[in-house]
Amino acid sequence: MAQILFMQALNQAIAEEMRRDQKVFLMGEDVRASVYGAAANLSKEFGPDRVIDTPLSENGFFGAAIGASAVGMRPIVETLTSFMWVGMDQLVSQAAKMRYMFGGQVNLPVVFRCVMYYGGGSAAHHSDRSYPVYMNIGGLKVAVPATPRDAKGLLKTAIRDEDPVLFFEDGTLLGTRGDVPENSEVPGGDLLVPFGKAAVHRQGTDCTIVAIAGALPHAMAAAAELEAEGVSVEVVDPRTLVPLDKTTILESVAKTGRCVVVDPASKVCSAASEIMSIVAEEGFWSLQAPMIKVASKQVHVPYTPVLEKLMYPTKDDIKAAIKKTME
Amino acid sequence: MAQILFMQALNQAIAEEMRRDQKVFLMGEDVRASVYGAAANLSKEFGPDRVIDTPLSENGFFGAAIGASAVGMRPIVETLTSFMWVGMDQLVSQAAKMRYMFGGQVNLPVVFRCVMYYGGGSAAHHSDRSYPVYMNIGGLKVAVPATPRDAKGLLKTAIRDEDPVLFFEDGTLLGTRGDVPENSEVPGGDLLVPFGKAAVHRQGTDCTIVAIAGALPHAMAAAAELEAEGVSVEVVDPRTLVPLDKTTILESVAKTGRCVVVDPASKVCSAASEIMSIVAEEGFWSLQAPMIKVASKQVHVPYTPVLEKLMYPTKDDIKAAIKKTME
Amino acid sequence: MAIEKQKLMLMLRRMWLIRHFEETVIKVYTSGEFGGAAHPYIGEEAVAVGACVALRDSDYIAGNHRSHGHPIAKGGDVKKAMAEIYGRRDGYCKGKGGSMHLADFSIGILGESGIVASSVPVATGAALAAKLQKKDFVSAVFFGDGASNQGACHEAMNLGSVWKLPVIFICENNQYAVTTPYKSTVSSEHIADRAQAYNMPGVLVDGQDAIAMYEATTEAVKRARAGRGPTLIEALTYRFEEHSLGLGRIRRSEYRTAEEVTDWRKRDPIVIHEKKLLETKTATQAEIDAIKAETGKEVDAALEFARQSPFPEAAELYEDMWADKAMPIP
Amino acid sequence: MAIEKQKLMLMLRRMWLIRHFEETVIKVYTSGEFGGAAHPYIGEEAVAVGACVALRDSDYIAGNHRSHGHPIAKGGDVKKAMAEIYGRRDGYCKGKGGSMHLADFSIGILGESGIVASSVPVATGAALAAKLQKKDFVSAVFFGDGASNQGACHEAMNLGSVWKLPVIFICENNQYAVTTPYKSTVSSEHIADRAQAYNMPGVLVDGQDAIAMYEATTEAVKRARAGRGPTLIEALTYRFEEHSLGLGRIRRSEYRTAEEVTDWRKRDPIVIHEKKLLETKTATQAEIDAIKAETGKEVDAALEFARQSPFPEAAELYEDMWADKAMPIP
Ligand SMILES: Cc1ncc(C[n+]2csc(CCOP(=O)(O)OP(=O)(O)O)c2C)c(N)n1
Ligand SMILES: Cc1ncc(C[n+]2csc(CCOP(=O)(O)OP(=O)(O)O)c2C)c(N)n1
Ligand SMILES: [Mg+2]
Ligand SMILES: [Mg+2]
Repeated sequence: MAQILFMQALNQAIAEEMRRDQKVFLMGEDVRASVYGAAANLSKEFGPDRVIDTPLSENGFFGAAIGASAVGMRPIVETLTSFMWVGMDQLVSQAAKMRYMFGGQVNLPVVFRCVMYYGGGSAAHHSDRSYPVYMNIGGLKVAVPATPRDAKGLLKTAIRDEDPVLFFEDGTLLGTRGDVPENSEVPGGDLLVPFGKAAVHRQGTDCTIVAIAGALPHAMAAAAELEAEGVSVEVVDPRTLVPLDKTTILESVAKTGRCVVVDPASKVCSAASEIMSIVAEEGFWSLQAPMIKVASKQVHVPYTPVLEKLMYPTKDDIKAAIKKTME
Repeated sequence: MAQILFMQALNQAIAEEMRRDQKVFLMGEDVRASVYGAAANLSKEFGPDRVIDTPLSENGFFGAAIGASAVGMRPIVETLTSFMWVGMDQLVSQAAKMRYMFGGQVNLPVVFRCVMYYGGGSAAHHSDRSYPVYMNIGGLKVAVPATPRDAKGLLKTAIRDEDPVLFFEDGTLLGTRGDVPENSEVPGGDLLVPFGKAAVHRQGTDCTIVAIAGALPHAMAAAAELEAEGVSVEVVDPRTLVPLDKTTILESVAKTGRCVVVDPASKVCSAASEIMSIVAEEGFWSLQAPMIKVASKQVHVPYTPVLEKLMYPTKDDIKAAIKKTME
Repeated sequence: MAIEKQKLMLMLRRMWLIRHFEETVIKVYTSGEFGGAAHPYIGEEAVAVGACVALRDSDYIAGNHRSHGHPIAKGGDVKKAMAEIYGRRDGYCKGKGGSMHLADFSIGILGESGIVASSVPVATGAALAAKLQKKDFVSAVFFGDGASNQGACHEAMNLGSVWKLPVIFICENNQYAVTTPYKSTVSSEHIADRAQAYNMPGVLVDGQDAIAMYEATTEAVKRARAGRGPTLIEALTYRFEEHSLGLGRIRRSEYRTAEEVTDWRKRDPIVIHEKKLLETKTATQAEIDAIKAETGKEVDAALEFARQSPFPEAAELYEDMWADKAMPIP
Repeated sequence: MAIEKQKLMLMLRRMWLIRHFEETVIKVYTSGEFGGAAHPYIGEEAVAVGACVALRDSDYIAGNHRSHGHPIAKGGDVKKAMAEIYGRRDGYCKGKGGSMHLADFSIGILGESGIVASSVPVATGAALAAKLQKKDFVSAVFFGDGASNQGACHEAMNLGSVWKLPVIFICENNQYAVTTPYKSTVSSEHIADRAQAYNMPGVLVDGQDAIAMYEATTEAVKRARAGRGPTLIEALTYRFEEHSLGLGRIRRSEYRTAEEVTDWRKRDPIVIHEKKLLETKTATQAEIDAIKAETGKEVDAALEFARQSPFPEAAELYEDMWADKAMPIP
C-alpha cells in the first residue's frame, strides 16, 4: 500500500493499461508535454504514436477517437470539461448514440478524461462541472472518482470497458493523497474498481450524506465534526453516476431516515436532483424529514475568490443541512 | 377568439414582433422557404434581409446571432433541438455565460426556436428533447409551451426579453388546435404570456400532475378519465422551466398531497427530476404518498414505430401512476 | 485507366440496385407503409458506386442522411436495408436506425449519420486506426455541399492532413442543401478548392460518370495506402427527386426550376454508364438488360423480405444501449 | 502609406502600456496576489496595437485567452483592467471575469473569451448587425494559430464571406498553441493561405511591426466598410514569455529552444517601432522616453487603483446573471 496523489493514481492507471494492451493510446492537447500532469512521462515510455498531441479541434479529435474505437482501438482522450461543449456533437450524436442506433453492431471502448478545474480562479469558461448533462443524454457511462484509489481503479475499469466512458477528474482532488494498494496486493493482481457500486466511506445511523466527487472530503469533515456533537452520519459516494448504485443509497436512507445530497455541479437538474427524485419516489416511506440539496449556486463561476468561494458546497453548508434535517 | 394551429400561433408571434420592431429578424436553415412551417410567408412580407437562410454551420450562425444581439439586434434563430449539439459551445460559452462573466455589461436578446420532432419515426439523431440539459447550465431561459395560446404569448414575450431564450417547440403539438385571442381582445392589445407563471389547466383535489410540453394533452386526457372514476386531478403546466414557478406547484401539492410529474425528456436528470427534488425538499410535509416520475425511457429514440411508441409518457402511464399514488 | 469488365459491370449492377431500391422506397413510402424521413439518392448513384467499387471490402465508408446509396454501393444487403426502413427486426439495425442510419460493420459500413457532417470526424478516426494499427485499409466518407460548411469537415480534413491519414473526403455536390443553393453558402468557387487549405489534392469530378468517380477514387486510394494522406473529391451531381420524402412543403417552394431538373435528368448516371459500356463494346444490350432485370428482382425480393420480417418485441427497446449487459436501464 | 504622427505615437503609447501592464502582472502574479491563469502578450504588442489603431472607437473587437493586449490596444482603461485581474469591484467585469474575460462594451470591446475560437462567430455576428443596421462599423477578431484549426473559425470565415460582412479575422500566429508547434497542427503552409478557401484576401504580415499591421488592417477596414467583405490577416509573431503564468510544468517541457526565443526577442516590436520613429525623425528620443515613463506611471497608478478597490460583496454573486431583475436564482 502506498500513499499517492490522485494525479499519480491517474497516471499509473493509464501507464498500466497502455503496457497491458497495445490498442490503448492517449490523445489530447499537449499530452506529450503533459501540461495537465496526468500524462507525465507517458510519451517518453510509449512514444509519439501512442501519446498523440492533437490540433485544437475538440469536435474533430473527439470524433476521431470515437471512429478509432469503432474499428478496434481503445483511445483515451484528455480534455477539460469546459471544452466538451466544443466537441458536444461527437459526444452525443456519435459516442452516445451510435451503438443503439446501429442496433448494437458496434462497441465504442473510448474513454474521455474530463478534467474539472474549479475553485482556483479560472472563471466561467474554465470551471464547468457538467456531468449531470451527460447523465441525461444516456449511452455514456459517467465516473466521478473521489479518492486516489478509486481514481486508479475506476480509470482502469473504464479503459477496459466496451462502452464510452466520461471520466470526470475533479480538480480540487488532484492534489489529495490517499492509500492505493499495489497491484500485487489485490486479488487478480490488478486494482479494478467496478462501475455501479457505491462506496460507504463512513457508517452512521442518523443521516445519510450522498457526496459526489470533490464534495466527499467536505462531507467526511462534516460527518467527523458532527460525530463530536453526537450526530451519526453515513457518507455514501456513488463513484459512478451512470450506472448509479441506487440500492446502496436507498438502503442507507432506509437505515438513517434522512438524506442530504451534496453535489459540486450547478443545482438545477443536477446529479443531486436525480438522486433526490429517486429517493423521493422509491425511498419515500423511509424518510423522516425532507431531504436537502447542497449544490453549487445556479450562477456561472465568478473569477474573484471572494465570490467563487461562495459557489460550491462547503463543510459548513453540509453541517447546516444535516442539522436542519435533524430538527 | 380564433381556433388556430400551434404552428400558426408561432407564425403570428414572429410576424407581429417583426412588424413591431425593425431589430427583430429571423435566421436559420431554409427559413425563406419555411421548410419547417412556422416561417411561412415571412420572407415574402419581410424580405431576405430579415429572413436569412444560413449555411449549415450551427456553431457559426448561433454565434453570429449572439454577436448581433450583443450589439443591438434581436435575432430569432430557428433550429432543431437535435442540431443544438453542433452549436453547443456558442449556446453555453457565449449565450449563457457572456452576461455574467462580463459583469452585466451586455444584454443578449436572442431567441433560439428549438423544434423537437419526436414520435414520428425520426430516430435517434432527430428526436432530442434536451431542455433539461439547458436547465442545468444556467443563463438561458427555457420555455416549453403546450398550447397554441401559450406558444404565441410566450414567443412574443421571449422576443421582447433581454436575456437569451431557448424556446422549445414540441413537434407532437404543432398540429394541435386551440383558442388564441385576437390582440384586440387582450388587455394592452398584445397577447403576452409572462415567463415563470405556471398554468393550472384543471383544478383537482386528490393528486397533482405536473405536465411538461407535449405531456399536457395526455395528462388532461388521463385526468378526464380519472374524474369518471371519482379521482379529482389537478393539472399544472409550468410553461417555462427557467424560470420555474415552484410556488404554484408546491401550492397544488399542498392541496392534493400527491404528485406525478410527466416529462417527455429522458428520465435521468430530467425536468421531472428537478421538480421532484424541489417538492421533496420544500413540499415534503404535504406529501401523503411517494411522487412518481413518468418520463421517456432512458434509451435513445428507436426508429421503428412499435418501439418508439413505448418511449414517451402516455395517458395510460399517467393514469397508472396516479392510481399507484392513490393506493 | 483500363478497368476490368467485372468492375464495370459491378458498377452498373450497384447503380441499378440503388435505382430500383429508391424507386421502390418512394412508391411504398407514398402508400404510407412507414414514416420518418427518407432522402432519395436517385441521380447521384454514380458517386457512391464509382467510389466504392474502387475500395476493398476491408475498407471503411461512412455517410449521411441521404443514406441508401452509400451502403448499397459498398455491397450492402438490400434485404437488410429494406427491412430496416420498414422498422423490422431483420433490418440492419433491428429496426432501431431506420432510413438515416443504415450500417454494416461486417463489410466496413460505419454507418449513415443524420446529423449533417457528424460522420466525417468518425471516418477520419477509422483512418487514424489504420495508421496506428499499421494496416493498409482506407476510410472514405460521403457528405454534401451543405455539410462542407460545417466545422466538423474543416477539423477532420485538417486532422487527416496533418496526420497523413488514409481518409478520402467525398463531397457530393448536388447543388443544394434542402432549398439553399450552394452558391449562396459556400464561399469558394468549388468545394474542391478548399483542399488547398489542407495541403491535399482537391479533385473536381463529374459525379454523373461512375468511371470518372472510380478513377479519381482509385488515385486517392493509392495515395492513402501509400501513407501520403487524404484527398478531397468533389463530385458534381444532382438529386433528381426532392430533398426528402414527406416534405411536401419543399416541393411547393421554387428553389429550382423545372428546366434545371430536366437538364440534369438528361445526364442520368445509369444511362451514361450503359452508353459507355455499349460504345466500348464492353457489354451487350442483353447483358445490360439482364442486370437491370436481376437487380429489379433483387429489390422486389428485398421488399417482400422486409414486409415479412417481424417487428421487434417490446423488450428490445431496452437492448443495444450498452455493450455491458449488466447495465441497468433506469 | 503616410501615417500621421499622432497615430504613430499612439501605437508606441499603447504598446508600452501593454508592456508595462504585462510586466506588472507577471511581477505581482508571482507574488501570489491573485490566482487563475494569465497569458502574457509580451512580444505580440504590435499585432493588436497596429490593428486597433486602424479602427474607430465605434468599431468592435473580440479576443481570446491571451487577453490583456487586445483591450488595451483598443483604448481600454488599464485601471479597470488591472482591478479586474485583482478580482475587484471596480474591475471591468466587477471581478466576475478576471484575466481572460476583459470587456468594455462602451468602446466596442466585445470581450475576451477563454474558450479558444469561441469569440470568432460572435465577432462575425457584430459584423452581421452592421450590415443589417446599415451602419459602417467593422468588427475585428483576434485568435491564435491554434484557434485556426477550430471549426468555429471555418464556419465564421465562410459566413463572413458569403454574407460579405465587415469582419476582419486577425490570426496571431505566435508559432505555438501551448507547447504544440503550429507546423504540426495546421496543414496549410501559412494560415493566411486558408483565405482562398473563403474567397477573401489572405495577408501575411510581420506581426512585430506595428506599422505593417496598421497598414494591412487599414486595407481590410476599407474593404469591409465598402461592403466588399472580410479579410484574413495572419500576423507572424512570438510570445516572449511562457504560455500562461502559473504553469511551471510547461517551462520544464522543451518545446522551444533557448536560441529560438533569443532570436525572436531580438525582434521586439517596441524596439522596432521606436527605431523607425527615430530613423524617420518622426519623434525624438525624449518624446519616446516620455511615453515610456508616462505609461509606466499609468500602469503603476492602475496597480494602486486595483489594490485599493474593494472586493465585491457576497450578494453580488447573484447579480448580473440575468438582465431580467425579477429572475429568481434557485
Ligand atoms: C447539423 C444538422 N443541421 C441541419 C440538418 C437538417 N438537414 C438535413 S439534410 C440537410 C441538407 C444537407 O445538405 P447537403 O449536405 O448538401 O446534403 P444533401 O441533402 O444535398 O445530399 C439539412 C439542412 C441536419 N440534419 N443536421
Ligand atoms: C476549446 C479550447 N480548447 C483548449 C483550450 C486550452 N487552451 C488554452 S490556450 C490554448 C492554446 C491556444 O493556442 P493559440 O490559439 O495559438 O493561442 P496562443 O495561446 O498561442 O496565443 C489551449 C490549448 C481552450 N481554452 N479552449
Ligand atoms: Mg446538397
Ligand atoms: Mg499560438
